[in-house]
Amino acid sequence: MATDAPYLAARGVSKSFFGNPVLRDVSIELYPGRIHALLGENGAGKSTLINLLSGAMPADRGTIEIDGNPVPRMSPAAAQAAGIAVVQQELSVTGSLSIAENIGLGSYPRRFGIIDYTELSARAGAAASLVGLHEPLSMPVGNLPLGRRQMVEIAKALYRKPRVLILDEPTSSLSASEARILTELLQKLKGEGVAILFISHRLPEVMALCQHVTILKDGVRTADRSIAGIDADGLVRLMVGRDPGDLFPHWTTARSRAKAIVIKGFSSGLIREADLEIKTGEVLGIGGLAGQGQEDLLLGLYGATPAETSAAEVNGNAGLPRSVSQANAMGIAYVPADRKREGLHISHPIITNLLLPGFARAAALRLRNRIKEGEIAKGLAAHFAIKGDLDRPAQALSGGNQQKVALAKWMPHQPQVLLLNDPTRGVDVETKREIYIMLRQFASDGKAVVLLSSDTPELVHLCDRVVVIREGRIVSELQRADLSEQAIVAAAVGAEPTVTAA
Amino acid sequence: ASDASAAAKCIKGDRKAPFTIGWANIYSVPTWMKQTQGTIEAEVEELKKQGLVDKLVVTDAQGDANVQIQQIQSMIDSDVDAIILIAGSSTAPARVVADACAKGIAIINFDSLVDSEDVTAKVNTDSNQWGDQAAKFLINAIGGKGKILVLNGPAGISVSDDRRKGANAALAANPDVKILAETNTAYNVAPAQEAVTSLLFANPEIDGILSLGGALSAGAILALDKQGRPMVPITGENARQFLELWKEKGLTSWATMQPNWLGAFSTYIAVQALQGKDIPAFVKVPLPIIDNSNIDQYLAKAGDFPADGYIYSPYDHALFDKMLAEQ
Amino acid sequence: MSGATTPAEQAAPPLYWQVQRRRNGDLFGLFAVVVVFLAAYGFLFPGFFTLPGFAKFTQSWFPLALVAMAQAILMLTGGISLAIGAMVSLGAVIAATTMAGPLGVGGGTAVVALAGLGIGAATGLIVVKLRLPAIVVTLAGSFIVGGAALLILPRPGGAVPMWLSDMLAGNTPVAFLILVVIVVLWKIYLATPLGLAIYAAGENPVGAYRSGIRVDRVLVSAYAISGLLSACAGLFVAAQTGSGDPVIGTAFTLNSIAAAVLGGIGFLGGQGSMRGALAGSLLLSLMISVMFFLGFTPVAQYVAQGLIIIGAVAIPQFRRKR
Amino acid sequence: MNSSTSAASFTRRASMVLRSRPFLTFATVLLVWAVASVMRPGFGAFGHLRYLVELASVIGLVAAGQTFVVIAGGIDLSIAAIVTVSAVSLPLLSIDADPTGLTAILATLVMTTFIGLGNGLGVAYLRVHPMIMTLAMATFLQGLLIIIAGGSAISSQNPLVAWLGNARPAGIPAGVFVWLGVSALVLLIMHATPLGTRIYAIGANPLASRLSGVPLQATTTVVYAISGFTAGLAGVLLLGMNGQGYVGIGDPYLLASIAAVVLGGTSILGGLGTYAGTMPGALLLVTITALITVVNASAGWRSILFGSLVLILLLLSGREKVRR
Ligand SMILES: Nc1ncnc2c1ncn2[C@@H]1O[C@H](COP(=O)(O)OP(=O)(O)OP(=O)(O)O)[C@@H](O)[C@H]1O
Ligand SMILES: Nc1ncnc2c1ncn2[C@@H]1O[C@H](COP(=O)(O)OP(=O)(O)OP(=O)(O)O)[C@@H](O)[C@H]1O
Ligand SMILES: [Mg+2]
Ligand SMILES: [Mg+2]
Repeated sequence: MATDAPYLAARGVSKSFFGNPVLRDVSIELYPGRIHALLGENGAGKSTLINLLSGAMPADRGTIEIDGNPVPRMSPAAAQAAGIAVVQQELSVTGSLSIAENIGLGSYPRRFGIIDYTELSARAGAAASLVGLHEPLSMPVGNLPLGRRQMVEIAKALYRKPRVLILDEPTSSLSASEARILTELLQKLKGEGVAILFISHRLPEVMALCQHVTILKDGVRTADRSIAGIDADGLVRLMVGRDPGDLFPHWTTARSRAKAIVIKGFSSGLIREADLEIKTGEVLGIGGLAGQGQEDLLLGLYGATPAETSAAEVNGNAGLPRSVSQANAMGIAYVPADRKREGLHISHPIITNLLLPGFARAAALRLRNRIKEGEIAKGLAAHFAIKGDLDRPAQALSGGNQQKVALAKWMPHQPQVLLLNDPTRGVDVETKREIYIMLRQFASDGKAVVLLSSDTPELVHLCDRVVVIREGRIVSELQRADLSEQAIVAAAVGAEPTVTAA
Repeated sequence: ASDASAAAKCIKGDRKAPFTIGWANIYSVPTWMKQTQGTIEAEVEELKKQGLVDKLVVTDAQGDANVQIQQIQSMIDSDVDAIILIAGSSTAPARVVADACAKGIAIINFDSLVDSEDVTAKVNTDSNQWGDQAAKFLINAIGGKGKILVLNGPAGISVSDDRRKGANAALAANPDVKILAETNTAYNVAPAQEAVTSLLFANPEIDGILSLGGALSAGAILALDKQGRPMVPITGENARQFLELWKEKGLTSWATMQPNWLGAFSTYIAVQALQGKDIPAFVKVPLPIIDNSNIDQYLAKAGDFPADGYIYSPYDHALFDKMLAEQ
Repeated sequence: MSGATTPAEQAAPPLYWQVQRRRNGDLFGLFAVVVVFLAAYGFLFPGFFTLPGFAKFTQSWFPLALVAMAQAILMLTGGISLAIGAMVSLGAVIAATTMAGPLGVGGGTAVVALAGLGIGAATGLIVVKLRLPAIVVTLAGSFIVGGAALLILPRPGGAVPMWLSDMLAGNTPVAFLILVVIVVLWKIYLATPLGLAIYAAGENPVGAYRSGIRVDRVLVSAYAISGLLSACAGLFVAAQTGSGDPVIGTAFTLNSIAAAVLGGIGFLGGQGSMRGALAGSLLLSLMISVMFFLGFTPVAQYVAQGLIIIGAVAIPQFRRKR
Repeated sequence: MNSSTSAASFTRRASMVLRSRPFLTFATVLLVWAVASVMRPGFGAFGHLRYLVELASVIGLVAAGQTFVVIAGGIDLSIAAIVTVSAVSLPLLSIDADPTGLTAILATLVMTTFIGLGNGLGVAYLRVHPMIMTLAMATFLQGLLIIIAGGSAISSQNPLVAWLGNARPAGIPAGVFVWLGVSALVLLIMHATPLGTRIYAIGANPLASRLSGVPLQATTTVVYAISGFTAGLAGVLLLGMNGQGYVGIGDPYLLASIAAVVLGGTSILGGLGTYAGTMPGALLLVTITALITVVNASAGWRSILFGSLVLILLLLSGREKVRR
């Protein structure tokens, strides 16, 4: 701990993509035994900085130093050799390989040039149990839900017994209990003298875990200081450059007696025999541990996976939609959690993404009207504060802005029911705030909003009502007055309401 | 039906009429093949009436010589009495054919021949002679000197190579005949037309076209016609389209043929051999010649043949017997 | 041979075999179809169960099995090759022109192997370093390689020593044993870091690169191995037929793709397994013999072939949906 | 209104066009034409270039459907068989009552469209991989050809087909007009209709498209039907140009169509590309083929030269991609 040189440092690095500067003269130093937070809005350049630190990309200017010595040509292999491990924001796991093979990827134990599966089993098993990954090591990672894959990614970093551990939004797809395991683990590693760099948009986590913070704004370092003596509001101020308001909006219920959706004896995927009524003007929260069937409920309602029900009514029509197009016609829209895979066409321009639901339902051979399309898209972009040229591919947008596109594209069709699957995953605070305001606005416009969220505070602060799902069944329904994080977690893990410590 | 105690090669064991004949086709879809199969089927019908054949087993290797090997193996496994074969490659089926021969099965190989002595008989026209006669006609037709194009069949195939080699002697003997360019294409109209068109533009003066088979000649005529170039002497094969264009454009031409009835003839030979007759190892079929003197006879029958097919000369058992006797 | 298997076995204990077992899971449908066809073949042609019968059948299957593997490796990396057929032809003509000469069988085999590895690696380098689409690079490659085969042997000919033909394509299942050895070697390769990385590099190249894998090296190696396998298929075809033919391989290009896709190898990289590709090639090969013994006419063969291929893919799909 | 900004946007657009893949491919074609004309004077003759464009129109038509299919994330390996079926069966579908021959053409196109539709249904509803489905379809069609080929004892002289294959209104081959017409339609559908957008969408991300309400199965089916249609049209044109259809007439067009699509910059993985690139791609292919034909060399060397030229020209027109 007493070394004066940081384990890993960037000195005055700059990077631009196609002439757009993303990082300008940024420095950062990672010391052993310290958890260092890297904060910034979506698109501030955090992931890019990490890519430079880990050799995944070369810097345009500036140097990377290991133990105080500049490294002329940094590469992932060189970083690995120096004990630097990265948990990427974009998962780097391979679906067709087993958990163990993923964990060991890039540094397998060998005997006679051949992977030593016995050794791999032992070492990968140890790394997996550190993060609470108890699935069989031979299971293909493709069979795991997103949150568990993230744990594989973390185990992969730990497997290398790193001196420097860099984590890019590791918690964004983790459930509360998984996140807790991770926090405890990081504390332990810190105690062992590992240098840790931690990126998250969840400020309470950062406040609890980190000792030092570096803040980026538009690619420029705006702060590099100890976290002691600063509160969450202070951090937000440094990130966005002005005073933050409250994260959650104040609202009064707009719930009416009219029912948007009624289902009885609904089964789809993991969901068994669910009964549910969704009223217009309400935000209905859906909670539970990850992977209990919450997503199947939304997809079943949306006609995207086959569902059975004994009785159903949607916006006055009997029966459930049997296909996505039918669901759209009935006024249901769905915003998926996994933006890149399910929500957007990232290689296509932002404008076509925004207009796709319109194209999906328009007469196939009617001529397009580019001028009108441009106006609609510009209107949406303005309303949702999506900045920049709409002809760029959606890839070029930061995560939060991508999420806004995924939401905005439904607006021209005035959906009566919005099914939202974790809409704030990986989104920065400012954008979160905007999205929260929109959600409540939708409800007060008389729409029904179904909000599936892994972020329990969202459920507590935004919802008129929350249903909790466990093992495919609705186990609890909490009204606004009864909502609290403890109550939701207790219902999720199946504890008696009084026994809140689960 | 007599005991097949080995007058002809390969045949062994207790092979009694009625026989099962296997027809190992390389590819049954092209029209030439379909016409050939027609002659085989007609022959089999006739032999069935005589109580000599009871079954024709047909395989189609879909153009793949490796599949043909597998199918011949299956014919051996099911112990047919004779195999009639157009080889997909002049080398590939050699071993499996030898295996069949060792098992006592009569092998009659026609059209595309296999480099193996372990067959009962090979039945074919002479490809070298084909090239030679075509070249001589053309050299003669252009008066012993001039610039010509040579249109070959696909590269890497024995038949097209043999025909081309056959033309060498005559061409060497006439140094005033200059070859402007050569092509290798499938024996089809479209690729020949494309190639000849490009060659016409690259070579303003052309006196004749030595086309060595299939429908290449038709493609060449279409190219000349479409680009408004004068017709020149062309050699060719008995493709109906070529013969019709020849007449229509008033050409001086020459064509020979690979008669489709080689199939019927081979079937006939197979049964003869199985019955104990002595069969020569190579049955050479003379090349029928079509020229301006007899083209009308062929065109008179055109309606009996597919539009994209080949107008072959008439045949019957008497002709077969005569050819066998002449060997 | 037991010497070759030892390292894989050492890598074996539980985890290795568990991983292998799970990879079988997806292929149940195809395996079932293949078993039905094998049973049908055995029933229609009892001679299949004799040693020569088995030997002959596996000899027909062998080259297709090799090219299916060659194609599958590339498709696992997210690539594809349209030059497989030309490589087979080249392997065949090299074998037929060298083996009977002073180089002998050993030298000829070495030349074939080197040509396969070298051309494969060169193709890989062009695809990887110049970032050109594999499908056009290999299409161009098929003309270049096919042209080279024609230069070496302008018409069918050449010779392969008799004893080699008798050994590989005689009445003993040597070809099958060689296939077993090749599969074992492939399993060993897959148990090396370079081999297993094919999956990572094919499915998620960026992720693989960031995990410290030298993706370029993995891809070029895969292309080299693919070239080697295709050229060896050519060597076998030459031995099987006793001589060389410069266009013998043409049909293998599409057949290798059909076998691989039938075996569940995806187009996008990283999906599927070699046992699937082998099962796919086996099905294609079995189909030909089974249809013969069922006495199908050519028209029926074409129709049945189409239906079997579609069915083998569609039926397992429906089973999974239930 | 504001002339300086509109001029700026014009230069921006112009530079975009100049650096676009279709333009680069087109420039490559012109370059090859220029070089070849200098080296072989006859090559650059108007008549020859006109013939090359006429030949390209057949590849261009086949590749139009292939472009749609590839953009939609699939591939059509049945194209060669469809072209053949079209050229071979048209004479069989002729009706004596119609002296123009139009009904036979329409009947043929309806038939090939239905064949394509069959591909689409298999891919969309049976979820058979496109390669497998279309390969199996090609196999079916071979069976069909055995039945119908050679069945036309009477060669039907269809005047409209003959006109399409041989006439040169205004000095330009009729086939080229057909190609231009189809190209305009294809570009319109691709870039100016919701259907086109849906096709790009399902190719780039089928799952996201489905969740956005794009009728995945219907769109997939339509795409293969279009491919059947354009292949059928190419067959009609080929029949006219050669005076006679025959089995195997379509064979060269399978790889040619794929090569034209990829040379034109369309991603073989789907979702990106345009027919505007495929068009010069088709021209490039026939140009290289013609170039190789006039070179005096053995078959082996010509084949090697052809492959090398494709590779080199791919480098030229594909440079944009490398820079990324
Ligand atoms: N490969 C790339 N090509 C082009 N632009 C890129 C690329 N990678 C990142 N960018 C751009 O660089 C900027 C910074 O991106 P980066 O991923 O570093 O942001 P971030 O701070 O990690 O954001 P988030 O919180 O959303 O993860 C963004 O505007 C992004 O669009
Ligand atoms: N990517 C997929 N993964 C799994 N199942 C799917 C997928 N796509 C479609 N399905 C299944 O296919 C069936 C039909 O889907 P759906 O009717 O929603 O398609 P669509 O795009 O609306 O088709 P159409 O063209 O008929 O309108 C559903 O039962 C659904 O479960
Ligand atoms: Mg990031
Ligand atoms: Mg993010």
